[in-house]
Order: sequence, then structure tokens, then C-alpha cells
Amino acid sequence: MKENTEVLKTLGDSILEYIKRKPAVPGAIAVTVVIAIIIGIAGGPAQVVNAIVAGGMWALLATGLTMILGVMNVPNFFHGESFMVGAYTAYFIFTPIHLYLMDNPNKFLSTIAPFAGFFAAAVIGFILGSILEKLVFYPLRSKTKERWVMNSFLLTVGVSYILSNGVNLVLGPNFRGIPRYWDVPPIKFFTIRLTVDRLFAFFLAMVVLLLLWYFMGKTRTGRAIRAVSQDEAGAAMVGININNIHTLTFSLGTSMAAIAGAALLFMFQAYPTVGLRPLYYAWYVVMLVGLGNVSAAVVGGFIVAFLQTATQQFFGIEWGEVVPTVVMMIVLIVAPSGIFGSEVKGIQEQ
Amino acid sequence: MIKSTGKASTIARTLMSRTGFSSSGIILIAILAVLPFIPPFNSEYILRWLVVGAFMAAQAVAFDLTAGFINVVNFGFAAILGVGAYTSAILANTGPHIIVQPGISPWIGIFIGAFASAFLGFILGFLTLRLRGLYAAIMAWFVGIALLGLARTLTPLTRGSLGMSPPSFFDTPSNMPYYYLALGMMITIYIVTKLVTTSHIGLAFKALGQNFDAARASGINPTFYRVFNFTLSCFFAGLLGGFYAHYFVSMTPKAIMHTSKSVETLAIAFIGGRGFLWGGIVVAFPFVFLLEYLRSALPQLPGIHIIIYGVLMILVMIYYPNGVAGFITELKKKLWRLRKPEKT
Amino acid sequence: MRKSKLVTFALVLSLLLPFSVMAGGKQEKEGAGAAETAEKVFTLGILGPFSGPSARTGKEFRSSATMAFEAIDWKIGEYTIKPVWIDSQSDPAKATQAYEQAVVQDGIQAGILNWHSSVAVACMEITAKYKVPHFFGFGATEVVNEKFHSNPDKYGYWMYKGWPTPKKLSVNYVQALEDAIEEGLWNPGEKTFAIYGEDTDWGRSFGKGIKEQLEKAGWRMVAEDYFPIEQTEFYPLLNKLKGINPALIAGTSTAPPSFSSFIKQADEVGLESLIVADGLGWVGEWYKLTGTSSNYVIDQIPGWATEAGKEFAQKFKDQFGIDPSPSSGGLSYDGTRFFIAVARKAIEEYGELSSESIYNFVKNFVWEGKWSFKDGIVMSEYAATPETVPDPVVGKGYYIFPVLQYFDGEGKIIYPPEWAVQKLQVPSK
Amino acid sequence: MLKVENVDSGYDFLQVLWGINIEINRGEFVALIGPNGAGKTTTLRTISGLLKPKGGRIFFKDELISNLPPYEITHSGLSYVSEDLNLFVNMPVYENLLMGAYIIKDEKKIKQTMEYIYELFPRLAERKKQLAGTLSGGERKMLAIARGMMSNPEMLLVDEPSLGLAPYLVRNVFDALKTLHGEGLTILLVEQNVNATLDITDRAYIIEQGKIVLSGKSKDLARNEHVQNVYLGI
Repeated sequence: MKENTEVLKTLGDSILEYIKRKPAVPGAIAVTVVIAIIIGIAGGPAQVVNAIVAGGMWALLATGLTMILGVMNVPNFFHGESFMVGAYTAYFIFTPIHLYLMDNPNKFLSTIAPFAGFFAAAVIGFILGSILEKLVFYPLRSKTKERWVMNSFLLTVGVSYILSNGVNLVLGPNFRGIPRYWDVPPIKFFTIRLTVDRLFAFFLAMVVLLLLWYFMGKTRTGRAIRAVSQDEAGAAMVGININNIHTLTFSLGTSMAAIAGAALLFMFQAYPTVGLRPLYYAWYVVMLVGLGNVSAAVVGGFIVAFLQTATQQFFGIEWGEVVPTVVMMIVLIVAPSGIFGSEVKGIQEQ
Repeated sequence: MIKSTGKASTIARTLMSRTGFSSSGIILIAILAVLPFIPPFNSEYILRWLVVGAFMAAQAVAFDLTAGFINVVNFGFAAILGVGAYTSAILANTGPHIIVQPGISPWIGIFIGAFASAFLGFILGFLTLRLRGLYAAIMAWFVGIALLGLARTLTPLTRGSLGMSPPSFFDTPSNMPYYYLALGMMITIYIVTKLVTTSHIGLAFKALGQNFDAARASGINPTFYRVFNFTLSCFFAGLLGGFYAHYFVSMTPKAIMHTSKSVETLAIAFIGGRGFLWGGIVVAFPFVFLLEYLRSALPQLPGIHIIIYGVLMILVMIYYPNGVAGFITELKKKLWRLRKPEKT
Repeated sequence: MRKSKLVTFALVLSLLLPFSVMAGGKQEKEGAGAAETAEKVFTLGILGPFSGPSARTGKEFRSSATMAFEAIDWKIGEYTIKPVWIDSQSDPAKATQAYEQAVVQDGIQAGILNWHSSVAVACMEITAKYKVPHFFGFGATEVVNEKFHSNPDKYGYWMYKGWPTPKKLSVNYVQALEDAIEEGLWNPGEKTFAIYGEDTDWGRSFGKGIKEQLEKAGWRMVAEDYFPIEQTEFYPLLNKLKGINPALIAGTSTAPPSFSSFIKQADEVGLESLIVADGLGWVGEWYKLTGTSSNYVIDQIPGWATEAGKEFAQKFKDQFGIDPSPSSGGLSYDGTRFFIAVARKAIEEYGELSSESIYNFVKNFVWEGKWSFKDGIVMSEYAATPETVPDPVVGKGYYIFPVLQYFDGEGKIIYPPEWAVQKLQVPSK
Repeated sequence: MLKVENVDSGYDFLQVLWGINIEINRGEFVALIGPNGAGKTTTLRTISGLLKPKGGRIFFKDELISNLPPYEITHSGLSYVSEDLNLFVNMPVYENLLMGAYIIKDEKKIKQTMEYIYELFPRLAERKKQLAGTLSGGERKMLAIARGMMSNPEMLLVDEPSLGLAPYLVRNVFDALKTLHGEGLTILLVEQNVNATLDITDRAYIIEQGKIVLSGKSKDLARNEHVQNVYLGI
């Protein structure tokens, strides 16, 4: 009994300590909760659930982005194109299976068919990430480290252009979409209706994030990634092959964006410029919570989702980009390194 | 007599060097000035490419003032250019589809537009004041997205994505007057930029760009220089925006204010060589020609020119961060070294 | 260092090379052009959204125009038709640049087709500037008509729209709904409605038109939202609408990804309102995107009225591998053939095929109602009168879209009554 | 064991080292001494692979290592404790140690080494779960040395462990190094605290302006006139 109170007390102390160190954090969370309540009153609980489901996806996207940023100091502009590649991959894997199933119904196969798409997207995203890292960022890194952040940023801009226009060239500008992954009636819950697709997209995001958390915290390689992000020279000194870790990180980040693209295919569809909005969202999150702060990106995903839902509820859908951007600008002015604090070294360079 | 010509040439040379023109620069300008009379450049469609070339070159110079000197990549450049374009276009409007019909001449509107852009640049300078490198770039990007969103949303003024058709500068289908207008703007912007950057202000820019803290410690007031830089660069952007509005006479927020437009300018400025100013000019013309040629020669490969943009940009960034201008400068130095022994 | 210098050198070379190649190449082309004039070439611009959010429609345009010209072996009289494909990218500014380039660079003598109204409005400036007659340019909204009438001598080069103003068609929805209420098929309770639509001339014009007509019939508007053309996430908007719960929501979009997402997500959030989705069926494969969520949705779409139409649809599918929709593939096929017929008549009348002869024929004959195209596969007759110009004549026997309701991907006509195969059905709540 | 042959090294355009020769045998405790900016840290960074030599060769256990990336040099049994420590500040102490053992895959062995390290540095055992960034200066030095030891190296390069430490902490650190040497570890120590260094090391090299100017037994050097004048202030 006594032990319990003591544990509680230390917990309380550490929370207080944290709040003292970063007063913006509880403020941001409090504001989000207030927004959530207002949305709930004005738009009903379904609107809140919407925001939560969307938040899961932005969290997944932003985590990939912030990981690449934290470990490699590469501010990735083609994260949206990774999303696009994932969407296309899922489409091309899922559609033939789907067509086959239309003629030969098979309950088991139709339950697992979407997974083939997700898995393929993850793998293709991973491969794409490693190829690009070796082809573009490795040469730059071995050339010069001067102005690294800015130069690598511009490289990702170039890659983004090549990818989206390359896909346009090869596959054409056509939209490729699916009606839905699982053709079952939506789940009803009070006034809330959620399709299995959306629910699963959220679920998938959470599982991937959980796996990532485990991987980063508990495995040797995951620890090596964190070590590289904290001190590159130190990591080299303990015998970590930094180049491999960079490639791995990049591939993981890209793969996560691709998974998001695959999971949201039913909503976004696949076309060459589909990645633009996801890219905006991911950057909103990352700038909001602080560059390279992986765990905070998850929280940030939900904050941004609530902000967007509130914008659409109260301002109208055409203000969807303006209001969140202005909020981000204010955040940047007030807290340049994000509300949770940046964890990136070297980003302060000129 | 000999003495006085010597003096005159010295004065000419100082003037040239002050305004940043070497003899090859003068030759280049002269060639550009007579180009519209030489076949095949005298046909209307090639003239059109030349106009676009001069327009892009001028943009690259204005962009380089921020990117190459104080080292902040202005991702909202196109959006600010768009503000100039929209201001001038709205002021010139006489049609019923926009709620105001001031009907002001484009020749006046273009300057009001430029001042509107300059004002935004002024604000952007303050917004990014405390931010370094990447943060400043992203702030500018967000400002750009917000401006684009506003231009889309304020449909009573801008007609949003429905597009606007502002009046043109000249009442002729010929591109000739536009070419000389664009060329004049390009040269003016270059001279002003060069004068500023070769003065002590330019030194302060460079110092701030290389090491913000050290520059501040040595007594350079970052507020003034940064805000001044942004204001000037955005003023030029607004001016060019006005040109866009009354030359292309059709605009939508997406077609001028999108981030991809900033990136196009960036690509030209950086392939040209950042911090050189003239690099963008040297690159812009062949670039526009290459891209337009590809677009018309390979219509079955849409967007191939943008892919080439991307690949060139990546190659230059990795293997030759000083761009074409840096390459030419180094080549010149080498030639100089080769020539020297002959002289002595 | 050495390697990097080589790379740059190659870069500079590659930059300069096309300069010279182009200068040489273009001259050659000009020479060839001079030789070709002896064979009489007519350069025709074909405008369409070949890339961008409406690329699916663009593909149908391109395919059907190709089919129409292949059928006559690209020859009208002694003229060989040289097509120049002008990509509007669904953006008026990009479209005008492309159009102007086609005029000055490729020297197009006339233009046909187009999809978006905003593109039409912007391109009217170019056709006026260069006096290029443009034919069957869709772009339905009033803004086009207003601009046309503001200065017919100048903007009259945008000669014939091929699609009447949305008001003229949307009135059918209101009529169909009012009829259903009168017959007791539908009891909406309070007559409330919400307007949605893509943020373009088209979307806003449709919204404005049907809003006025509904209000005239005693309905009350409770919400109005226009979204960017590339929007695909509608959950917050639809949830908001669900909260308001109007009896009817009506709107339109020309971008299939956006529209299908809207319909799909409306079903997902459980929106109970009856949905008018004008233009959902305008691309052949809409059902592949929406699935059963399109059940009960009301749309207006021309059918394959004639045997020739059905034949065309089959041939189209065989040749291009996609299902044409009557409203884009079909209408653009008709529009192209309308142009061919006009061109033949112009040669007959004036002895040559040129910008002027086409302009004069349309102005003197088509606009005056003296000549019309009766060989269409979608509509029975494409005509005009001095009152309707630049719109086609609307009504039975002329240009008409029946109102239909979707069930499992199939549209059942519910209006006009003489064509109706079934009555309006309302989902049981 | 370590042989540095005519090595030139430096940063981009600035050459710091000019023809450095160092030879260290197994089990030796050697010091590298010199004034600020003489090139001590540069020497260690070059040996550990963080800097590529511009000329000359480096052998470790008779194998050429000067063309290897730093992580492979670590794998070959050479461990480097840098001046700025390069700790993973957002990781707790035990994770830092685990990272030190990155090249060892045998979990059991890691555990053994860790226990041994905790014995050697009881302070670290107390602060196991504390973030490295929150440790005091002395604790950080110890953690850095401990992390360097976790890979069971055959040779340790230590850069200025006494810098910025209170005297009694310096003694702690030196004691720890002495203990490690006592157990058979080869150590190359860079120090400015010349007196104490010459006291505990076997041999020493004196480096000035990027060149080795003197070398020999530590005891002899302590009596050398030049060393006394310049470094010992006698």
C-alpha cells in the first residue's frame, strides 16, 4: 500500500517536472481536448471518431518522416511520393485478386486479400527507400557534409518531382481506385458508422507504430538507429556501420509512408500527385511537435487531425488548408522547435 | 588623347564591374537584344520561348538574392509572385465577375502589385527572423500554402480556381514588345541586385548567410538585413508577377502560386549556381528551350521535361554544388593561368 | 574533382545541344510544311483534359475523336486533317498557355471539344485574339454565355457549346422530385436541401441553378459547400451534413476520384438524405469506384439511344479497352462528327476549308437555325437558334438528358415520364 | 601491436599531422603529450578511422587499417574514447553500455562484461537507468571509458579524460585506467596533465606542431629538460 502511494508520488513528480520543462505540452493537449469536445458537441461523436481515425494515419506518416529527419537529418519532401508508390502497389496487387474473387467468391481469400496489398506496399516502399538512399543521399553524404540539411532537402525535392512525373509518364494520369477492401457493411455503434476499411486502417497504423516502438526500444538494430540519431561519431566508435543504418532508416521511413498509402487507397485512390496532401499533413505534424521527435509525432498526428476536422466543421471545406497552415505558422513563431521540442542535431546549421 | 580614352575605359570598366557586367556579359545581353531579328528566333513561337526564358531568368536572379546570399530558400516565392500578379490583375479588372472594377492601367497596377508583394516579403522577413535554414524555408513554404489557399478561397476577388483573365499590356498578338519588356526587367533586376550585393549590404548578407551567430556577434543587425533582403527579393517577385498576369492573361492560383513553381525557379537558380546571380540567366534560356523543345518533340512523354529538371538538379547538387556559374568561373581562372606565362 | 568537372561539362553540353538541334530541326520542319501545303493540310486543335484530375474524360475525348477521324481516314474533301492535342490539365491558366502555343507554334486553324467551363472562359480570350473558331467546346455554365453575349463579334469564335447551361437541364431533377412527392412516392418531411460541389465554374453554376429552382418549388437551403477539385476526404463534411440531415443533397463534380469518394463516404457515414449526383455516371467506370454505395443516387445522363450508339460503344471498347460514357465519349464523338459535317458544308459553300469558311458557315447557317446536325448517336438533333446560341436547342427531339436512379450500377430512367422504366424509389430508413 | 607509419592527416584544406610515427606493443600503456593544437586529437581520430589519413599507413595487429571505415576498426579490437565523449545522451546509462557492446553478439558475454564494468565503476551501477545526458562530468567520462570497454577491445585510445574534471575525479579516472592496464589492456592516452600522465604510463611521445619531437620511457621524459621547461613548468 505504502509502496503504491510512493510510486504514484514519483510518477506525479516526474509529470510535474516534465510540465515545468515543457509547459507547451499540456497546453497543446488541453487545447486539443477542448477542440475535441467542441467538435463532439457541434458535430456529434462521429466527428470525433473521424478525427481519431484520421489522426492514426497522420501519426504513421509523420513518424516515418520524423525518423528520417532525426536519424539522417534529411527533411524529406518526397514522403508524399512514397505514399503514392504504396497506393499504386496495393492497387496493382489487390485489383487482380479482387477481380478473380468477383468470379470465384471465396470468403477466406477475400478476407486476407487486402493484406497482400499492404504487405507488398511495405516491401516495395522499403526497396524504393534503400535504392534512393544508395543512389542519391549516399553520394551526397560522401561528397560533402557542408550545408547538409538544406542540400539534402533540395535533393528530396528533385526526387519528388522525378517520382511523381515518372509515374505519370509510365502509368498515365488516370486514377486507379477500389470501391473498398472488405465488402462488408459498416460497423454501427450509436450514431457512429465506420467501415471495416477505415477501422482497419487505424488499427494497422497503431500496429505498425507499436512494432516500431518495440523495434526501436528493444532490439539491437533499433538501438543502433537511435544511437546514430543521437551521436553519429559515437555510433561509429562503438562499431555501428552508419551507412547501413542510414539506408535502413530511410527504407523504414519510406516503407511506413507506403503502408499508409496502401491502407488509405480506398479513400485517396492512386494517381501521380496523390501524395501532396499527405505530405502537407505529415509536415504539419512534424513542425508542430518538433523535428525528429518520434514519440511526439504520434500525439501530433491526432492534434493535426482534430485541427483539420474543426476547420471543416466550422469554416467549411475550402478553408481546409488555410486554417491549419496559419496555426502552424503561429506555432513556428512562438515555439520554433515545436511544442514538444526538437531532437535533431545539426538542424540548426545555417 | 590616349590618356583620356584610357580614363574613359577605366571609368567604363569600373561602371561595368560595379553593375556586375563583364565584357562577356555585355556580349550576352547584346546577343539577347538582337536575337528576335535573327532566324529562327524571329518566329512568334520561339519568341514566346525567349519571353519565358527572360521571365524565368529574372525570377532566378530575384530568388538567388535570398537563397544565395542569406542562405534562406524561399519556398513561398511563387506564392508571393502570385500576390503581385493578383493585385495587379484585380486592379486592372473591369469585368463583372469580380466584385471590384477599379480598371487601373496595368502599367500602374504592376507597381502596386510589386509593393504588395514587397510588403508580404517584409512580413515574411520578420516571420522567419528567429528561424534558421530549414525552419525558415518551411515557414516560407507554409506562408506560400496559406496564400495559395487564400487565393483559392477568396472567390469574389480572385475567382479562385475558376481563373482570371486580366487585360494584356499591349494590344497586339506579337510577342516582340513583351520580349523587350521582360528583357528590360531582367537586366534591371540584375543590376539592382548586383549593386546591392557588391556593396557593404551584400557583405552583411553573406556574413549572415555563412554564420548567423558570428555575424550577429560582430555587430551586423540581422533584423534589418534579413527583412531588407526579403522585401527587395519579394518586390521583384511581385513585379514579375504583374508581368505574368498581363502577358499570359490567364491565371489560377494553382498555375502560378503552387510550390512546384517555386521549385522550378529554385532549380534554375541552383543549376545556374547559387550566389552568382548571373548563373540563373545563363541557364534559364537554354533550359526553357530544352524543355519547350522536349515538350513539343515528345508529346507522347508528358512531363519528361520535369523529370529532366529533377535529374539535372540532383546531379548538380551532388557533384557540382556551385552550378554552371561556378564551373565557368573556375574554367576562366584556369584559362587565365594558362595565358599568364605568355604575357610575362 | 576531375570527375565532377566532367559531369558538369556534360551537363552544359546537354543544355546547349538541343539549342542547336532545335534551330536546325525547326527550319527543316518549316520547309516540310511548305511542301505539305500543296497537299492541303488542315490543322485542328483538339482540346481536352488529357492529364490532371479529369484525365479519364480526356482519354474518352481523345479516343472518340480519333475514331471519328479514322472513319473518314483523316480526310475532309481534299484536306488532310492534322490533329494537335491540347492538354488543358483541367486548369484554365495552363489550358490557355497550351492553346496559345498550339496557335502560334502549330498553327491550328480551328479547335474542337473541351470539358471545363473555366477552361472555356479562359480560352475564349485566345480564340478571340487569334480569330480561331472553336467548336463544340462543352463548358456549360452561364459565364460562357454571358461572355459570348458581351461581345459576340469578339467572343463569337467560341462558336457552339455542345452542352446547355446547367439550369436548362437541372430543372428536370426538380420536376422529377416534385412529381414523386405529388404521387406520394416520397415524403421528405420538411423540404430542406444542401448544395455541394466542386469549386469550379461548373460546380458553382450547377449549385446556383438548382438552388434557385428548388427554392422556387418551396424548398429551403440548409448548407452549401464547395470543395477543391482534388478533394477525396469528405468524412468531416458528410458528418456535418448528417448532423443537419437535409431531405435532399444536390451537387456535382467532374473529377471521378473526388465524386466517387463523396458517394462512397456518404454511404459509409450513413447519410440519410436523397442524393442528386449530377455527372457521377459521366465516366464509364464509375461503378468500379463506388460499388453499391451508389444505390438510390439520382443522376442525369444521356443513354445510347440509337443502334448506332450501341455499336459505337462496343467498337470503342474493342479499340481502346475502356467503356465510353455517353456524356463524354458519346458527345465528343458526336461533336467531332458535327465538326466534320460543318467542314464539308463549309467547303461546299465557300470552296475552301479555312478558319474563315468555318466561321462564316457556322455564323450564317448554324446560328440562324438553317442547318443542323441530325446524325448524332447520343442526341437526335444538334441545332441552334439565334435565341439559344451558343447553347444547343434543348428539349425532346433535340438535346435532352433523362433523369435516372442507380441500382447496382445500372441507371433506371425515372423522368421524363414517357421514357421512365420505373418510379423514384426512396431507401427505407 | 599498433604501428603508425609516416602519417599525414588533417581536415579538408588544413593539414595538421606531418609524418607521424608511433609504435605500441601489446600490453603497453603509452601517453601522447603535447600543447593545444599540436595534433593529439587528430592523431587519435586518424587512428580510429574517423579521419582518413592523407598519407602514410596505419597497422593494427599487423593488418592495414588506415583504409577501413571506423566501425570496422572497432570490430578489429580497437576502441576509442573521444574528448567530447560522444555519448548517447537520450539513452540511459545501461543502454549506452549495451551500445558499447554492439559488435558482440553473445548475450551472455555482454552480461558478464557489464557486470565487470559495474564493479569497476560502481557509480555507473547506481545510475543505471539515468539518462546519460543528465550525468555529471566525471560520471560521463567514466561512462565513456566504460562504453569503450564494453566491446572487449584489445587496445583503448583515450582522449583527455581529465579535461574539466575536479582533481579527485581525475584520480578516479586514472585509477580506472591503471586497473584496466593492469589487466592486460593496451592503452594510448592523450593528456595535457603531463605530470600525472608520465607517472602512470610506460612510455610517451611528445607531439608539437603536428610532428613527434620526442619519445621514450616516461620516467626518462619526466627528467628531460625540454619537457620540464615546457610541460612541467619546472
